[in-house]
Amino acid sequence: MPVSRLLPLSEAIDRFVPDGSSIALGLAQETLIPFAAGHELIRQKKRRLTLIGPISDILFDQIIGAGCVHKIRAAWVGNVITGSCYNFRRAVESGSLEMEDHSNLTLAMALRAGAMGVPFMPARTALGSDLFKTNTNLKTMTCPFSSDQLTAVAALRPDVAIVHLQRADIYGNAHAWGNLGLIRDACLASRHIIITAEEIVEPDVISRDPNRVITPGYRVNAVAHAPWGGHPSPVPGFYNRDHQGFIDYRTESKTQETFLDWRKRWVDSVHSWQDYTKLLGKKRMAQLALTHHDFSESVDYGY
Amino acid sequence: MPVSRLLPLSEAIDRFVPDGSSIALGLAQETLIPFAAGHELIRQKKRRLTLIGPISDILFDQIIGAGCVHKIRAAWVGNVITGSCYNFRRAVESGSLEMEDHSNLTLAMALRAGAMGVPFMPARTALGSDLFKTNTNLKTMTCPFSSDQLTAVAALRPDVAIVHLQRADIYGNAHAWGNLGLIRDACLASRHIIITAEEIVEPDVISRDPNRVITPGYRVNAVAHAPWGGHPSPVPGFYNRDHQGFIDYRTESKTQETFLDWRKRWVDSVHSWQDYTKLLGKKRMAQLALTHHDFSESVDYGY
Amino acid sequence: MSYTLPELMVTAAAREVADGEVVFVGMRLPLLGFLLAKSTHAPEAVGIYELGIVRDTLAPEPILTMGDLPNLYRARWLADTADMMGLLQQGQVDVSFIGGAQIDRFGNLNTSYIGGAENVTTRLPGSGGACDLASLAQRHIIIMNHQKRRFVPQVDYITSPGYGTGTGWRRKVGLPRGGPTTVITTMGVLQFDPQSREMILVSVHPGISQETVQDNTGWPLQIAEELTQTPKPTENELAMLRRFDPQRYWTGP
Amino acid sequence: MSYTLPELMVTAAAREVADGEVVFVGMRLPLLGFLLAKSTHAPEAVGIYELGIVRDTLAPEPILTMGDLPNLYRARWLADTADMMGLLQQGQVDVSFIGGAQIDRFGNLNTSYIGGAENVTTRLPGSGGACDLASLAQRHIIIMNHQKRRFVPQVDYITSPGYGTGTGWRRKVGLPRGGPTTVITTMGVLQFDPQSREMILVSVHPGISQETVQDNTGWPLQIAEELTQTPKPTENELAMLRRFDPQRYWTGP
Repeated sequence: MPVSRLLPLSEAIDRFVPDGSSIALGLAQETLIPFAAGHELIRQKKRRLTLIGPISDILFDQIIGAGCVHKIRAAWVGNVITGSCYNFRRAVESGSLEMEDHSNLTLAMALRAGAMGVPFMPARTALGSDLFKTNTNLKTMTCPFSSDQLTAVAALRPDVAIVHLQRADIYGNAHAWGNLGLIRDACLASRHIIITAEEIVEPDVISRDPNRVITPGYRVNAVAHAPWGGHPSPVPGFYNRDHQGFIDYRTESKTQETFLDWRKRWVDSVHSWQDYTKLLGKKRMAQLALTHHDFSESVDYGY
Repeated sequence: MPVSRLLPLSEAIDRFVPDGSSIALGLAQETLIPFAAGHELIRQKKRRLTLIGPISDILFDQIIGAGCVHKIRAAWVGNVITGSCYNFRRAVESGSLEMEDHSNLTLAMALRAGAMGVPFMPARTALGSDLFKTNTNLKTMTCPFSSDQLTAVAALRPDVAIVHLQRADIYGNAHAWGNLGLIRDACLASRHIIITAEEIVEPDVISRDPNRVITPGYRVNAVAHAPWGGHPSPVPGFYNRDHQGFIDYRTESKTQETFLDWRKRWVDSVHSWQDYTKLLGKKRMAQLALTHHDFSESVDYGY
Repeated sequence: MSYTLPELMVTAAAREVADGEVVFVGMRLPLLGFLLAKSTHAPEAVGIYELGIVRDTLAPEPILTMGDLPNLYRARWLADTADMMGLLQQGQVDVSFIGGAQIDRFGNLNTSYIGGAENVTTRLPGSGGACDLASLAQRHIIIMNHQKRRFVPQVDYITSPGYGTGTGWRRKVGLPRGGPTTVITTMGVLQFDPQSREMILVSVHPGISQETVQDNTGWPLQIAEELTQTPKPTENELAMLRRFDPQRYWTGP
Repeated sequence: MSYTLPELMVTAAAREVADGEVVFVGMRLPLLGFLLAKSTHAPEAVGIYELGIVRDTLAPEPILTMGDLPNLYRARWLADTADMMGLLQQGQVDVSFIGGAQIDRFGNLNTSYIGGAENVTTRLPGSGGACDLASLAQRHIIIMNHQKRRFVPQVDYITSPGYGTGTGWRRKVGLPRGGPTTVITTMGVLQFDPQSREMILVSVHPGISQETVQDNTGWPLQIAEELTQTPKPTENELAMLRRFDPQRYWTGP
């Protein structure tokens, strides 16, 4: 039998994310953002990280604000419903953060190239744009067949992908549903994988539906149980998006001082998912709970 | 509301597969092979077709034997459990069939390039092989970043993908499960899509599980109800592989005369799926039925 | 019925969608524009969302972001970003909407670096999917605040390509199709000269003069021969819109 | 316990898999070899199947093809061919098995055109995934009928690259890794000289002489200094194997 990969979140981050790591996270854009794991990076004072992801929706800003980040490879760093993010702005404008500018498509292709095991992927986007000026992993090239002008996107192979999803077994086999963004490609492309899951389930819950598996479990290094680990982003099947959380963060992160207060309250004082849900409070969790359920029809994998 | 795309199989093939079409089919290799649709191509005496697929497992041989095929773009054409296929051999050896030799990987990349809307995809396979001699859609190239030697695989955009799967609604929304092979990429890459389905179900059966959808229904041109439409290949959730069917076909196709007998019995005398199942017989269908069921756990897409 | 400026803009955006079109739907106002089109004159429009969603029905509840769970509920397809980008890159997207912080006369957009990448004064969030939509949709619509500091002769950084330096530029750099057709601003609606590819003011919003638009534009603005007034939202459009944004988060005064 | 030649070959193949390895499993005999390894000395081996299956447990019933439903039942992952090929192309596959119709001294395989593509006398099924496995696995094992017409100085067509023309060839053509390490035939087992990359007979099957092997090989065959006899299947191996192929479809006499 395979060995259990179930670890406390703190140990998973400690063991598989050394300083200097490149980390793919926030891969499904607005949904399934691994906030609990991101906050653990902050608590453990990780340094010189490279963060990789399409749009991030405030998680990158939080990790940048805590001083953990050396470089960003992303298409958009901000707060989807309020706009710019302040820690990110401060870091770029002061010159302390290296930036590799992608579009969503070039980042998707960079991870897909990594997933496919090829050194680059061609694309038709971004031609004529200035992304080429601030991203040396984009080059123009000529198609060997059609002589079309193309954008070559260099492969990305993150050291670790951190993925929050709905349910996993202790062996690293896991289900995600909803929009999947770059999750599947990033898992294939990355050297290590850490999964945080709303639920740890019996192995047969996963193995009775292998099409819903996100990546083969033998490639997963750690599984951590993290209920509400995606909050304030939405997790299909578990809770709705906490819009107020994103709106509040705009004010909370406006200055370095207010950000420190936010960090004390939401990160430093939290030592477990139980702490986090206590802080969140039953009332707020109830407000975010699903009120309209909609269950998938079963399918038969028998023989 | 969208309009129904439900058509009798004969009308679907008549309307969306003109002579000279390039057709992707048999995309999941051993499973979910669209035999019913392939037989309809034969009955309608289609001509000058190009068949595209990874390994085909006797269906290509049947369509070749009926004189419908001008060109094959495939990695392997044969009978998985018996070896070579005779109509294919006769056609290639007599020079009447054009062949574009792929590997499974190069064919997957050709369709993925079509799906992604790029004119080619790089790969690391086949270097030094003679596939380059018999496939002008492969070229060696140098990586613009690493200067690695690579195989450039030209994009394939079939005129039509024909896919057999488990359940569809009348609007073209459909679920498939099991190994998916090149089905998803081929559907994205193809200009038209014909789906044959074991079951036509209420739309909500599909829409309650959008992750299991194979391609967006608005891109599907026709849906035909075809119970046992994958026989003798296996269809997860419906029936096991009819090994005897593949073993018998070896003898049945050994000469042009025996093939004609096979064709009369299994294709020309059949005018509906009801005819086919009658020919198959209740006993044989019972032998192929699933005896061990294994149902997936439901997931919640509520809000 | 009184209306707000964002409501006028969203309504103008919605009218750019023809029935049955495939729309690549962006965040914020474009999200509302698509919902409004869908619920009025374009019921058969199909929405593609970059995070991996295809849907052709309205979400059952108001949504603020494309990832809100009601937008996933009974979607036609939930899949990978790469799948959505494939449809876009193939040319299967008819129209898309993007916003911008800085625009020039040829419709190039900057949402990355004010001051340019070398001497950045303000770092903006970046492209997201905007560069891709501007590169690869059959056409794209831009939604902007109309201010002189935003309407500049030349953008500091091209995040999302418009017509570059004018006629023939897109073809020259290798873009396979597309380009901006309409810019909907807080003051009016602009289109592009089919020859020169330069922006032309075609309508002003009620209460806004041609001169005010010029005063807020950083170059001598071309004006259409028959300058019109942007049509006001109808009561039906407003009613729909307020259903989608009941708390007036995006379309409040 | 008596055994058949295919049983001996499958057993030899199975022994090439080390515990915990990732195996890209081909059709026919390789399928049985993997199952046998898994059920004896390599219980933690992981199987990847090109049609879109990853599984690390035995199928609950005998299977004849990798697409048989018991092979899908409780798989670890059911996905796309491109996903499996990605793992292979990245170099994440330790070992693979392929068959061949024609082989040369450097382990190049032809499963496409006897007579060559220009003057084809016999058209064979083609590559399938074999070319990819031979190109991209860390190492691959070949299973062959040992006949003079099959063991030729130079193959008519390279479907699946071995060592090409010898030392340094794979690197020169750009293959990132790999190469054949073992050829299991109906007569013996061959490996490759680490310097010249030419095939060397390392063991003969019980009852087969070195001379018989040479007579059935189309070039002067190199022989290992310590030529051994291929180990017979153990009772346990045979018992397992017959569970996987109860009707002796693949391993009958």
